[in-house]
Amino acid sequence: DGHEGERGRDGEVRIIYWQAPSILNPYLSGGTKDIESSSLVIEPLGRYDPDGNPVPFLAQEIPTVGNGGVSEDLTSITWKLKEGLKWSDGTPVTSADVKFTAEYCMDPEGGCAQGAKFDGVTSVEALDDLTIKVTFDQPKPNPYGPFMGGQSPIIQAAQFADCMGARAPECTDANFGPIGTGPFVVTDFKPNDVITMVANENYREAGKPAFASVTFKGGGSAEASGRAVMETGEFDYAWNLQLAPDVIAKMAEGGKGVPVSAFGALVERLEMNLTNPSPDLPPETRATVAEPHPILSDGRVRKALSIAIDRELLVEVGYGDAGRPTCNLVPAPAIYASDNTECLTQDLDGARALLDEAGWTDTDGDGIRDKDGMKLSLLYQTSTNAVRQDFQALIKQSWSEIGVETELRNLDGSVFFGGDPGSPDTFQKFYADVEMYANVFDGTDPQAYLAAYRCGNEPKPDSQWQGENINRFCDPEYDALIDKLATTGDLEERGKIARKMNDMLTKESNTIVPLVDRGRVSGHAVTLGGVRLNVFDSELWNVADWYRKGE
Amino acid sequence: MLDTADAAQPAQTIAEIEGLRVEFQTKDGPVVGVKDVSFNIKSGETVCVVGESGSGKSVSSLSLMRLVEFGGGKIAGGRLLFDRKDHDKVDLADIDPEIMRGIRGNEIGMIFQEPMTALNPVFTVGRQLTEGLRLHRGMSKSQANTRALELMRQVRIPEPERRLKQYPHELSGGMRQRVVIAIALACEPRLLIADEPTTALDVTIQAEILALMDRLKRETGTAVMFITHDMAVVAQMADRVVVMFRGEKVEEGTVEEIFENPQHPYTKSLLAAVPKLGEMTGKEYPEPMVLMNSRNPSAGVPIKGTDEVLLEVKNLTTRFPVKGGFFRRTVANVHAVEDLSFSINKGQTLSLVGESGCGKSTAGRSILRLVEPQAGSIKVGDTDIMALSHKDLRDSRLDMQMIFQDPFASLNPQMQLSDQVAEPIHNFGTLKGAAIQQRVEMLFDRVELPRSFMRRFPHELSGGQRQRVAIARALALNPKLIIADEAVSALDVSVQAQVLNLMMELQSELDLSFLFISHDMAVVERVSHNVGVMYLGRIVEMGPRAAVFENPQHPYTQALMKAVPIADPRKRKDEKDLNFKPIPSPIHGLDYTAEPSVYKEVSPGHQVLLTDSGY
Amino acid sequence: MLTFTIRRLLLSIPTLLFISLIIFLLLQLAPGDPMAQVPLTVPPEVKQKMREALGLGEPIYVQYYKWLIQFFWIEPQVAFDYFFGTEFSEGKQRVISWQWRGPVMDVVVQRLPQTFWVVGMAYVVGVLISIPVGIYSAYRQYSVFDQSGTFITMIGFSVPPFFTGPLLGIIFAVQLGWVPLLYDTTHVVEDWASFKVQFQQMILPVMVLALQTTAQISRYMRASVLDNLNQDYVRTARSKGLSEAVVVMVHVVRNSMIPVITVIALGIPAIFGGAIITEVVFGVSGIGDMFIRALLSNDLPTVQTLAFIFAILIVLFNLIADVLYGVLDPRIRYD
Amino acid sequence: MTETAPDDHFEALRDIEPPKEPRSQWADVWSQFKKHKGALFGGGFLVFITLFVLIGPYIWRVDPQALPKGREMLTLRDVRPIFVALWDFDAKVMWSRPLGTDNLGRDILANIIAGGRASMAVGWAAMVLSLVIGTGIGVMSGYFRKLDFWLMRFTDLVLSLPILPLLLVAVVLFRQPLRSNFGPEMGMFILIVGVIAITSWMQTARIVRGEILALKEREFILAARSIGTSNYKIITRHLLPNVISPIMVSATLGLATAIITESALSFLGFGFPSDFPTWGKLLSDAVPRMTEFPERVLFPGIAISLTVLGVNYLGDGLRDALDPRIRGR
Ligand SMILES: Nc1ncnc2c1ncn2[C@@H]1O[C@H](COP(=O)(O)OP(=O)(O)OP(=O)(O)O)[C@@H](O)[C@H]1O
Ligand SMILES: Nc1ncnc2c1ncn2[C@@H]1O[C@H](COP(=O)(O)OP(=O)(O)OP(=O)(O)O)[C@@H](O)[C@H]1O
Ligand SMILES: [Mg+2]
Ligand SMILES: [Mg+2]
Repeated sequence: DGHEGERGRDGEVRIIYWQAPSILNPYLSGGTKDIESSSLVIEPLGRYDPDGNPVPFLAQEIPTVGNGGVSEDLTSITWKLKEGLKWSDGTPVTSADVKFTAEYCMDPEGGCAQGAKFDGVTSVEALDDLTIKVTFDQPKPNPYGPFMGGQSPIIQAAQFADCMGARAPECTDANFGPIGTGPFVVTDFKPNDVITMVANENYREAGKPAFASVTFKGGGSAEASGRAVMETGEFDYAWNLQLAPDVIAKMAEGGKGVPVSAFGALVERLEMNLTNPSPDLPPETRATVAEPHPILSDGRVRKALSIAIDRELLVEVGYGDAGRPTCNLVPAPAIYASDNTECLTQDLDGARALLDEAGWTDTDGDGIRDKDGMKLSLLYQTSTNAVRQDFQALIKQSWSEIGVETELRNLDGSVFFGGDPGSPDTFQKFYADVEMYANVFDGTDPQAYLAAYRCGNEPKPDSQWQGENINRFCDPEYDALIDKLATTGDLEERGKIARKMNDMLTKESNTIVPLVDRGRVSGHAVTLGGVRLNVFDSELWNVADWYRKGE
Repeated sequence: MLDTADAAQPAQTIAEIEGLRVEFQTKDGPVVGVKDVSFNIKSGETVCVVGESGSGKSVSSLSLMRLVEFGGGKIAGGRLLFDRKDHDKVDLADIDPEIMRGIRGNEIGMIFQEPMTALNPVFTVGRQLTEGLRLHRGMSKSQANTRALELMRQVRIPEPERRLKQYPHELSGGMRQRVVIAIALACEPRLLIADEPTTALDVTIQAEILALMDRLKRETGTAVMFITHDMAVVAQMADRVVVMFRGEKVEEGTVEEIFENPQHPYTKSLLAAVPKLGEMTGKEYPEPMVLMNSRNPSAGVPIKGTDEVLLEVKNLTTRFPVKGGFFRRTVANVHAVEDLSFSINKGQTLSLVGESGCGKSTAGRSILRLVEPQAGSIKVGDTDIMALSHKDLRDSRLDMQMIFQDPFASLNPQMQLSDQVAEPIHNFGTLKGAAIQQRVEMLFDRVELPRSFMRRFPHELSGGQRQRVAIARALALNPKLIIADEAVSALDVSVQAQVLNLMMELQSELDLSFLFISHDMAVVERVSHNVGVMYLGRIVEMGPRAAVFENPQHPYTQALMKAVPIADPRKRKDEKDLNFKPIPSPIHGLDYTAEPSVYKEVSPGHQVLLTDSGY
Repeated sequence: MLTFTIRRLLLSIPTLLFISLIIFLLLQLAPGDPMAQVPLTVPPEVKQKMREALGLGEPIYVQYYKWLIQFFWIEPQVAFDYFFGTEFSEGKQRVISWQWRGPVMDVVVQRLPQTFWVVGMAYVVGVLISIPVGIYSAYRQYSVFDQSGTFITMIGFSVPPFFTGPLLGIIFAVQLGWVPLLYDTTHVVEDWASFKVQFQQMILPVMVLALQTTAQISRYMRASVLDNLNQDYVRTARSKGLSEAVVVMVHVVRNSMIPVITVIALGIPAIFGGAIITEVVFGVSGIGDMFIRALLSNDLPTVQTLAFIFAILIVLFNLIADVLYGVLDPRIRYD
Repeated sequence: MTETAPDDHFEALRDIEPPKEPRSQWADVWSQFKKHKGALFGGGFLVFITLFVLIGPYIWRVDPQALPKGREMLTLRDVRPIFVALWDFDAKVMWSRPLGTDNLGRDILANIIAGGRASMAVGWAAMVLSLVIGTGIGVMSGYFRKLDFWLMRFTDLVLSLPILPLLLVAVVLFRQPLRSNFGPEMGMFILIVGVIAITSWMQTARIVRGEILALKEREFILAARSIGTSNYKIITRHLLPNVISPIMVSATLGLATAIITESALSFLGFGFPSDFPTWGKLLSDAVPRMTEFPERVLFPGIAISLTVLGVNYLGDGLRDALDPRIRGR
């Protein structure tokens, strides 16, 4: 079949994203759809492969302490570009472009969406035409923030020179059609609708890409895009089919396409509020560490709630092949994943026993446990989303069997995740007892992710309710581990520390109750070859290798 | 008129209706519109078909045109023989629709009652006029236009060239009716059917149209079937008369026979009910009519009234603003009522007559302040109506009541009659409890309605009965003054006579005063003590009824008197006598100052306007 | 007539200003945040910076004033520049979307053709079907044709497009495979074959929308013809001996069209609104689809601009309807 | 007609008394209405469906939100409607779940009933509210000349608002505050009813105003004024009863649009919270599984369509029955 051959031999490939890309500059938009669509055109120095391992793209190799690319003190990293790289307009790619990219995103007025990638960067220097050195303000065991992964690709200095800072949004032409090094070149961009591209004549690998053109359609629904690939064959690739497993399975019977799935570290979890969200409290102390939670402060209750849940059933109903039950906050990559399986089997009796032990008993016979005149009743909130509401219903059902009453609440995603300090309904404010959402860390290193649960990092009125320690978790021992991790360069050792931290949050304290390790399901036509679904980087990371299978 | 027809040619029968029966399919089963009617029409003669509303006049004529089918009717029996010009006699009742179309508009023309709606509003007059010509005569556009112009001249429309390009709404009612006549005459039909062609028009215009039709008939020798319910018009127009009653022909004869020697009781009572202009000559006071059945004992007893002044109106002026221009400001005023002064004595009737739009109704409403007058004073007894606050004004309604023209519109269709009659009593709380019911019963008796009607709804009553309910309602509060705005105009003559008699009886019994507004001179003559003739918002002549009717001084009054048709075939009008100017517009710019009305007293109480009235 | 038109045109300016204010204030109350789409991994400080870059911090009246200037002054200049090659708008701040950071109007202009094609075509088809149907059902009132016509239009009236849409999609696109499921906006018609494809992809959305239009307009037409058939002037026309065809098709229809034409004109903006659902169901990337997506991602400038464009369309077509009424009906005289 | 030869002269001129017993207009309306088959069906269906959703929960006592316990879910979910067994012998059907269950094992029949309750409640409430607003504004502006200009400008203005877009915007904006004040269901109900009513009263207002203006010129209103009836009584006794017919017709239209609008909002995902089913929501939730479980789309879809069809036919019949011109025929 068509593995090898000249560039553009396979004609057109049609990709559908039900969330339509609105811009091709990932520095101006954090949306996955935008980052992934732009990855056809612009590339970073290195990417992560489906297993989470770094692979060089524009760089000759991935710098490490071992090969000398990363300084011993972990405060600088030096990248070397491949030789002879050309932009799609034929001009050479130089270290100046890389340096420019950093300046572009680090401009304080630009509102760069990927600013986090450049956290702690003090300088980016072009040592020569091909060498770039990035220096950090402190040791960075994981220095692969800038220029690594789909979020921080290299843009052409010449094209974006006039687009610095506040002027960034004005460069519509550049934002809609960046000149890149990727396999394809934009010919037409219609925001929120369609992108058409043709193969990049100056792409560095001969014979790639196999396709001469791409039609990148945005819009419709996950369902329609699934049908369009697997049932009607109108498209070759459909992104992120967030559909119930039975629906996907049924679509696959159409025979025109197949679903593919892969797992990363995206974990759907329950967060237990360790502080009291009661509306009777004054706003200064409500849901702050000053007021411990009257029910959930007791670890036994949290554990009971955790083991009462039938995670297998949740997966079966909500995700099918696209999910697996997990008890870990960090389920991947392998070296960071703890072998924590205790919660996987539902144990209602155990849960009941735990609650009895904690003093929660049903004294008035209404089926709901109580203690000191207080009912074991919880407010459980999440964002509005079909699967989440199914989960809420199922979990409510399970908890009712152990005598816990649950009130469900779902909030509009834009409000729940919006972070508006004025709104009582953000996930940071946590004006509820339990909340559910999914989160993941960038790339493959969980350091920052785990560091979020530091004492004092919780959202509170002083910090305008910003902060990542949603549960208001506080354990000095845990904080010590955070510091240790930040200075440890050895991978083995890092894994050990991270697993310990993971266990402290989950297994030991049940502060975080992981439910499902959510994979991603996408679909591609049976005739499309070369697809390797990647959850650590853009799904389209290897589009240059895609080809049409002969029938 | 037979004598004017070509004497050499014996009158030939053009249309013969034999035993016509027409049925309508309605939701309550079949309804017979015409039971059994036979008569014929000869060339050059005018056959008038008379009868009250619903007697089947229109249905007969529509059957002749085979247009009843489109209204849901069916010719269930009889023959309609029609003598085609170049062919034999055909029976229109079962002719091929294709041939019928060739006859319609070509050999039989028809004029309809409502000039306001009979023309298609979106096409020019010219287009509607030429349509038939181009169809039946195969004329080219220019030929048809020439002929259309000719027709317009024939019906004496001023500025015919310009009219052809105008739309119907740009013409006055009289002109529109002429256009309809022109359309009917376009192809020189052998038979012209005119279904109440003048009922909706003012007397003056009616006179002109009648004269016009008479002239056209004489000029073209067309046979005319003229439908009307107005005996005066019959007297003016007919050669022969067919009287219809509830779907049947009850009598037929020449016009003289019918008027002078009616046979059928219905014809007799019909004729008795018609007020004839000049009937009251020599009598000082109005008196109820003698109807065929003298159940009314007061008939013929004069109503004198008193000398005590009840209502005094001085310099009443009412104007309506006309908004326009870019900012919707008042750019002009309709001078609906201009410097009007008159008075009414207790127990007497003052009538206001005049053509449509001259401001009669506005005057009546201004007195009750249902529209706000601009200036003037209105005194009822000692109360100055103009000075009253809104609340007191309401109380003043205890003394003044109104009866309206349209008996179908003046009752709330959703309320029971007894409630409607009792409503003023409730409003003012003059009576309480059972007394109200008694009063309502008494009022029903008074207006001669069966008490069983009290629970009915207006749509279950005939027009005359409704008008009696309206009168009962007006009487409920024992008012001193009743303003009757065209109170009998919408009624059939026979019913009209009954209602008029009722009003007069009530007047003599209760000493009521009436402001009687009407455009019908004959009726006015019957009921009034005093008469005011209005023209363009002003009273041009006012005085005791006898003085105004027997000795009209103002040129407008004189013209009006000439125009009124008289229900006597021996007093036919001549077209030559008629001379009317179109009424000028009552709309004047803001800078226009109306002159005060100045009157000359020709005899005691008889005043004639000296100011230029616009006539 | 001219005064009337100008008067109405001028009156529509305060109306539009007021509407724009309403829309603007309504949107300012929005509790949502355009940053909600940004992944949780992005730290708050970065989000804050992004927010400032979007101009979110300014006082309301400044934002409103800016938006007004941009919409009413700068955007027309851009259009002018585009057509005449001038450079009035050079360097001026346009209405910028929060999603794609580009001028909203550019995308609106890009999308209008899709909407016009599908929605416009549906409307034309609907009108072309409904008028004869309306006339004939009125003429043969209570006949089988009328009864069944009434029934079908009733169904068209009653069955919501979000039911027919997916249903027809599944039947014709997925099961039968006769037409594509998703509308391809990039498709260019250049020959017969590509025309066929275009036809296939348009037929479903067009028919679903047209069903609604047909239902409504044919009912209006029927009522209007019925009204006119009972008028006296029809009898006059018949008494002239005109054939039924002329009576109905010339005299009656001409009069009946007067109210219907205005209904048609007034319906145009409404179907842009109604097209939102159809566009979502069939994946037509028109302005309805654009609106929904902007709303879902809290892209206030786009929502605002589109809502306002809808308002302009409504006001404009109201005006057209009024003027048409005057043109068609000689009895109406505006002064 | 039983007319004897009119030899008595007076008899000849007498009015023929109506032979029938007094009948109010409503009796006539009803007899005309009865003849309209579609309207009878429509009205009947509306009554039926209203009773169905009102009484249904007391007869079919399954909690629409109830999930099967634990692992039973796997056997109890995705049950097909019972009639599927007629042609598909292997289908998973259960007598206890006559219309089947959804993907979480919730009973579909119970959900259709509950969904119907919500949809109908929204429809009725929005219709009544919009009628009240519309009639109020229409009467005020038709009757009081001074208010007319401003009220009608206001109406025109609201008419110029892009309704569906604003509806969506409003739902997005006010969803959260109302839900936190009145609870998720009640808050949403108030919001949707309010928003539909606020955006749909204008036609009623215009029609009522037009009717009032015409009625005001009718002589019976003048007559009422001339007998000293107060404004309030004129409005309540003379005007309102006479505009009841256009109001009823717009009521039916309003009910139909309200039901459709609510369903459309739910379909677009702007409606009630997910655990609170309405027909529109059931429909949109079922669309992804349409090929496999067509009944889940068809049941709510047909329920919406039939209800709206019934209401529209009812309106048609009412229009005919209430129009005196047609009724006379
Ligand atoms: N379309 C119709 N459907 C049912 N009945 C009808 C119809 N047209 C006329 N009729 C009935 O036929 C009878 C005769 O009506 P026609 O119109 O001929 O009366 P008319 O003498 O012309 O009265 P008018 O003086 O009021 O014009 C009436 O009883 C009327 O109710
Ligand atoms: N409400 C109004 N607004 C403006 N103009 C009016 C109004 N009412 C009456 N007019 C005008 O005032 C003039 C007099 O009208 P009015 O109704 O008093 O005449 P009328 O003599 O009663 O006529 P008719 O015999 O037709 O009833 C007419 O030109 C009419 O158009
Ligand atoms: Mg007649
Ligand atoms: Mg009058």
